[in-house]
Amino acid sequence: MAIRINPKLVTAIAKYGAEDVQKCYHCGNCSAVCLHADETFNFPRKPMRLLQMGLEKRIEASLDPWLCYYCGQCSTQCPRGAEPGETMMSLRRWLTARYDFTGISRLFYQSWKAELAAILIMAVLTAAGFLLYGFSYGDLRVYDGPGAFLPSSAVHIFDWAMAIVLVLLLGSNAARMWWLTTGSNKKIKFDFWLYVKKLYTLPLHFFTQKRYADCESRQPWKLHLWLMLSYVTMLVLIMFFLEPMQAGPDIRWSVHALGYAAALGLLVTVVYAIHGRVKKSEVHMKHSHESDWIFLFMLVLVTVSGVLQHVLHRAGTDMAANIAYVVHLALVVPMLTLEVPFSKWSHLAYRPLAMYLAEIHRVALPQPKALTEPAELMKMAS
Amino acid sequence: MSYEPKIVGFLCNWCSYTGADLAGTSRIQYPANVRIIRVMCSARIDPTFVMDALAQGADGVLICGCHPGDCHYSEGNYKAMRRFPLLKNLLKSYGIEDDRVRQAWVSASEGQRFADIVGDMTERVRALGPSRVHSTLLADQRER
Amino acid sequence: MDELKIGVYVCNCGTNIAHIVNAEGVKEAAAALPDVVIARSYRYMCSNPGQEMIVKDIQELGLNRVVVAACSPRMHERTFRNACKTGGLNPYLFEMANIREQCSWVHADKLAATEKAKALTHGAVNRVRHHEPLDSLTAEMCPSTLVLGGGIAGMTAALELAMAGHPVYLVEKADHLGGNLARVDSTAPYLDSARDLLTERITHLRENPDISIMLNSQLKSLSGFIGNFSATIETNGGPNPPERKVIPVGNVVVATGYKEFDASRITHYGYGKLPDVITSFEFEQMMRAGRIQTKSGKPPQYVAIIHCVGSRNQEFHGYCSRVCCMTALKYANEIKSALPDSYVSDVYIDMHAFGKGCEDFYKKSSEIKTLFLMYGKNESPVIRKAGPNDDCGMLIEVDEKLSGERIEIPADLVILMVGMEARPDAGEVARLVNISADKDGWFIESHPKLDPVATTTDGIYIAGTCAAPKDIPDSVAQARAAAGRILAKIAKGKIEIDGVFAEINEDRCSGCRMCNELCPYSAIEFYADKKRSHVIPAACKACGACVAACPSGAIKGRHFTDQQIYAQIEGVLA
Amino acid sequence: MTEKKKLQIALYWGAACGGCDVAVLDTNEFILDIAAAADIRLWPIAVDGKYKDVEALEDGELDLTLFDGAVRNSENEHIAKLLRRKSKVMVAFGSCAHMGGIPGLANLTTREEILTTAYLTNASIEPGNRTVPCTETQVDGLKLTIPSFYKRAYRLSDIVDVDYFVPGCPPAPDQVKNVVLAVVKGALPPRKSVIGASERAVCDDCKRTKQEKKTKHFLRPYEIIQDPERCLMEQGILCLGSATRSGCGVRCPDSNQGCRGCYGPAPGVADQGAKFLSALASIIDSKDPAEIEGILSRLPDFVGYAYRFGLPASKLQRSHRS
Repeated sequence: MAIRINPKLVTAIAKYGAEDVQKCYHCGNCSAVCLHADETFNFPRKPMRLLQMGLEKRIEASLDPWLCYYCGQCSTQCPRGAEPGETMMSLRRWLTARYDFTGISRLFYQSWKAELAAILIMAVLTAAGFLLYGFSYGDLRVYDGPGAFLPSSAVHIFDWAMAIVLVLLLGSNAARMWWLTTGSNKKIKFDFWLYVKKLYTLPLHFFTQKRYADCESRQPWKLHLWLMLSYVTMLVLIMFFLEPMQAGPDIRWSVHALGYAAALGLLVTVVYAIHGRVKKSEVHMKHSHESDWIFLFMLVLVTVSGVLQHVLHRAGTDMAANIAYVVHLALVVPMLTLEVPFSKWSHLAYRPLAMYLAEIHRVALPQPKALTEPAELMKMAS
Repeated sequence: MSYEPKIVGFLCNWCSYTGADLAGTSRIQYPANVRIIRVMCSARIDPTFVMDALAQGADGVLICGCHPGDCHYSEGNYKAMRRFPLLKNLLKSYGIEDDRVRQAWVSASEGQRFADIVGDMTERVRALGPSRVHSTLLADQRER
Repeated sequence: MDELKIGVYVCNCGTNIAHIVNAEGVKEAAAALPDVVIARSYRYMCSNPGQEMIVKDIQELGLNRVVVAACSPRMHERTFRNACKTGGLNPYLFEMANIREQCSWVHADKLAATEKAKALTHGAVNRVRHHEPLDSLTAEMCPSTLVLGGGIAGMTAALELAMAGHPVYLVEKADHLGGNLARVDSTAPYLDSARDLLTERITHLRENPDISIMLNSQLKSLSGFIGNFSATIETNGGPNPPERKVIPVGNVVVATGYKEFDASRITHYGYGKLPDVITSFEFEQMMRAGRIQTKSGKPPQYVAIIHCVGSRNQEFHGYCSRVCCMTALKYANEIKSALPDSYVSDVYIDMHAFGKGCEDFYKKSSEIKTLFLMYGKNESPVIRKAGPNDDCGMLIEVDEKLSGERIEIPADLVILMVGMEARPDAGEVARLVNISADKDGWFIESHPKLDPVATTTDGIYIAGTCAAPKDIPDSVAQARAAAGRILAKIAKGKIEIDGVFAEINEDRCSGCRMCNELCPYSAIEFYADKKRSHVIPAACKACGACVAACPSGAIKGRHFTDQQIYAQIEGVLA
Repeated sequence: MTEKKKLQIALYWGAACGGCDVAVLDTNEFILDIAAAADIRLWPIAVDGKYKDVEALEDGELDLTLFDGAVRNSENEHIAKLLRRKSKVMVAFGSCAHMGGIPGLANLTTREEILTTAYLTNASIEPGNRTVPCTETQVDGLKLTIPSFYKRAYRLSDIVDVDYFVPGCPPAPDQVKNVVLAVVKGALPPRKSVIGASERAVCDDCKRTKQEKKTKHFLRPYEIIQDPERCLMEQGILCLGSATRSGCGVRCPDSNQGCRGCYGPAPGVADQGAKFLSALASIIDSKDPAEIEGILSRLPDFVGYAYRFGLPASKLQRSHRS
């Protein structure tokens, strides 16, 4: 049964970043240089073809874009300047929008204004919420202990509430991803034990991103890993050690040491990333989608405000610290609520999940045979 | 020493002779039994040549020209094509075995084909054994 | 004639011959043959010392026949003939035995190869005994030229010749000049206007006094031979009855062009049934009219261009028509600039983008987001009307090679890139001017690489797409080349005719006229008064068809006489 | 008047039908002049003369021998050699002596087949008669011999050195005159030449008009009402005229029959049949192998047609069946 192609998709995808797709004439150099491409997951060439022809269903069902870490080798090697690397990136954005049932993600990727507006509203609401809470139960001049403006216990409960919402949102999108790529695939029959057996790959790729390490240059991997670990560390501290973190003014090295390291990691890597994107110093930084900028700047602001409220508190200027804290929360809440499920950050879930599902595909799908023998190729040709 | 057939080949200059040269330049091996005589066009090949070759002791005769439609002289090979069945008919009446005389089209680019044809023909003629024409005619002289 | 003195020279060709064939043995065998006064073997006979050896022997030993056993005569016959000439011997008193290409290079068995080499040499010696000294003839060269076809090639050739000051008759079948180019809007890859090209050519043509343009005209017959043709041209000027004109010409340029493939022959394209399936030439008309639209007058949202219509397909024509790929890209560009919101799908087999600027043009075309879709040879797409719910007029179903998917391509307008094919009257033209056409009807050049403009008939040249599909630059180049060849001949004044041709012994000819019809070059004329046939040496190409066919042995094929061949047969079998 | 020595001549028939001898008689009154001017020393068909008389002659005593018929048995050969020895001028007289003639067609079969047909299987053999001639037989203790029958027929020139050839089946009567007169006058052409025939083919003397030739079908004479003005070949009727030496006076074509080629090949032609084949096939108007086969299939027994008078003179001379 023939499937209808959609020449319009290529134009549509431009909004997600890929503008040179149609330049590709399928020499296959990109897939040849990519260390991650193989017969089963033949990218970037194959997804590029699907994109050119606008076979959306096929793309939805494909894990390929997530298996790419965007080292940029393909783009450097491309004789046509078709930017396969950036196309993979754009496909990830497009897929993110596809997985997200709310449609918010699509909105954000297609209009940065919308995204920015959403962030502002969220920020205002958050700020308003916490100020109201603070003034009704506490004293702006008290940072912690009895009568604190924003007692960490309360914030802690709020954090957990928010976390649960986010996990639900992201989880449901991830579930959609599973359904589109694997669940709905007739060729892959559900095998519980297989899922269990391969489960270890999920944390493995999440924490090590070892495949990224395979890429031609290891530098991007190191930075990415550092950023990710710093972020996770900070997340863990906030989710489990918020009280000790906030207590003060004296420094508790047991938790703060980690906090400082994480903050430093975040700052350095993000600033490096921004600088790189401004200077376009590396292949994978040549093209920047609006969503990339928003993400990075939010991250910077959040980190800085976080550090600030901490320093002010240690310095004993509680009122200033409280104000900084409110600002910090007004930044961090929109960032988390909007970025994690609907934008760039979602890949922290999608990518490891893709790796995990890929393992399942490899086992469950009939493996296409590698055509290495010229003789075989001839046979195919004739 | 086993019998080695002698085959006379009449080749047109433009396709077949060039094809045979190509077999040479591409070092394609074939039996040394064929002795090639060059004519400008297969149309020049007088049936008398074939009979003469047989009378002179050839065990086989091969006639090669350009493929129909590709003649350097536009239609010469068709003349050869028209003569051949009648010649075969005549040779049959003379009791000459079918495999001894053959006509084939070989283009300038078909070195391999030429080699194959010679190889195949040599085997067929070898299988037939030596031609009796020359010896019978000699024997006839002895009878008188 | 005085006694024969034959010299035999066996070449070792370095080791090419000697490593398989025992050259010394061949030499000795030859030396033992009657009339052989000297036999030598040498490292390289074609080298200067080798040739000098022959010259010296001719002069000192008074050789009157020379045999060289070496490579193929197609390789070095001329070399050694010249050597004989230098030695003062008529070059035709020479014969070659091919003991390299047809011996040492194709046999591994040294003994057998040597025996064969001896036999071939023996044959050559036998043959050369019967060789006769031959002299080449000369004939006058008429400076005017007949150009058949008023397309870009014909016009160019005519101009080139006329600008050198020689009379030209430009014969065009249609009532206007320009040929197929006149039906084209612009040209790939630079999108220059075809009109400009034509006006430039035509104005020059009309201005030039040496060119007589004959429209509505056709060649009816051509007799004679190079330098001395006489052509009958029939002009059919509308109401008044056709008038015939006989003109003397020295050379002929055939530039009769091509005809486009009839797309309706491929039924599953629905050409002629689906209103919005059009040929490339119909699209050119649209471009010239300046409006790209469907039959219903709407600008198309989806346009599909299908390549290789009738080309590269065993069912129709196996060859590539060479210009369609770039023309298709031209359309993609024109459509995108005229209708920026349209989507162009380019459905091709392979993209042939050779030639100046073409690869860049291909890249440019992909930059404007043309969607390239690849289909396989001999499994061409199927076009059908779309359903009511589709946002397009037609759907093209095809196996897409690059994705391996069976797909449907939306289309409101489908352009079929119809290939080139030989004109239906090509066979007739070939017959009239005595040249040959290949299985596809394209005229055959004298040598595909080394002599692509001449034909096997002296004085007849081919230019443009009548020889094979070509783009404009190539057609123009070939036309100028043909003109150049002719100018060289005209400049020479006289033409030399090789000494090898058939001649009829009038004392033997009984006027049966068996041979008359056989000559592909109509070189045999019949003298009704004498009741004798006669061969025009200049027109004869020495194929020997008539020689073999003459039932009373009255025709002699010079340098390929019966005696020579009988002797050679005897030799190779000895 | 002084006693001038009369011309000494002999006529002999080898494997022949006698038509040539009749041709001599057909010279009408001239035969009387011959009789007057010459002593006929041997002429088995007409004059009583014995071989021993010939053997008794001096070598070269005969001025002229007209030998007709092919050489098919030891007697033919014996007499041929004998007459050669005895005569100054040896003439191969008529197609059989010249080229083997009709008896030559037997070369397509074997001696055994011929004897079987003639003496055993032939319808006219009386039932039960199994007599087959053999070179030697014992009858009542006596040894009888007859000439041995050769494997094939030969031309006279295969057996002895022939001075002149007079072609034709039979030779036209005036050719006989020419020969005799030539010998009488001593005005003989160079040895080995063909006397009483032209250098050109029959078409040269043929009155019919000739056009360029192309044919798609061959017809038997009874299949069409033919145009007496037009070349027979162009009408699809086989005619060997173009491949045959003229001199007969175009007897067959003038009587609306295709020339049968009895005068043999034109000078310089090595093999009459092959050459005719070459010409004939060349003018076939077709490029399609199948169609060509079809057209040619209308020529039954081509060998018999092309070599009716000259099989032993052809390149291959006889059947080579094993």
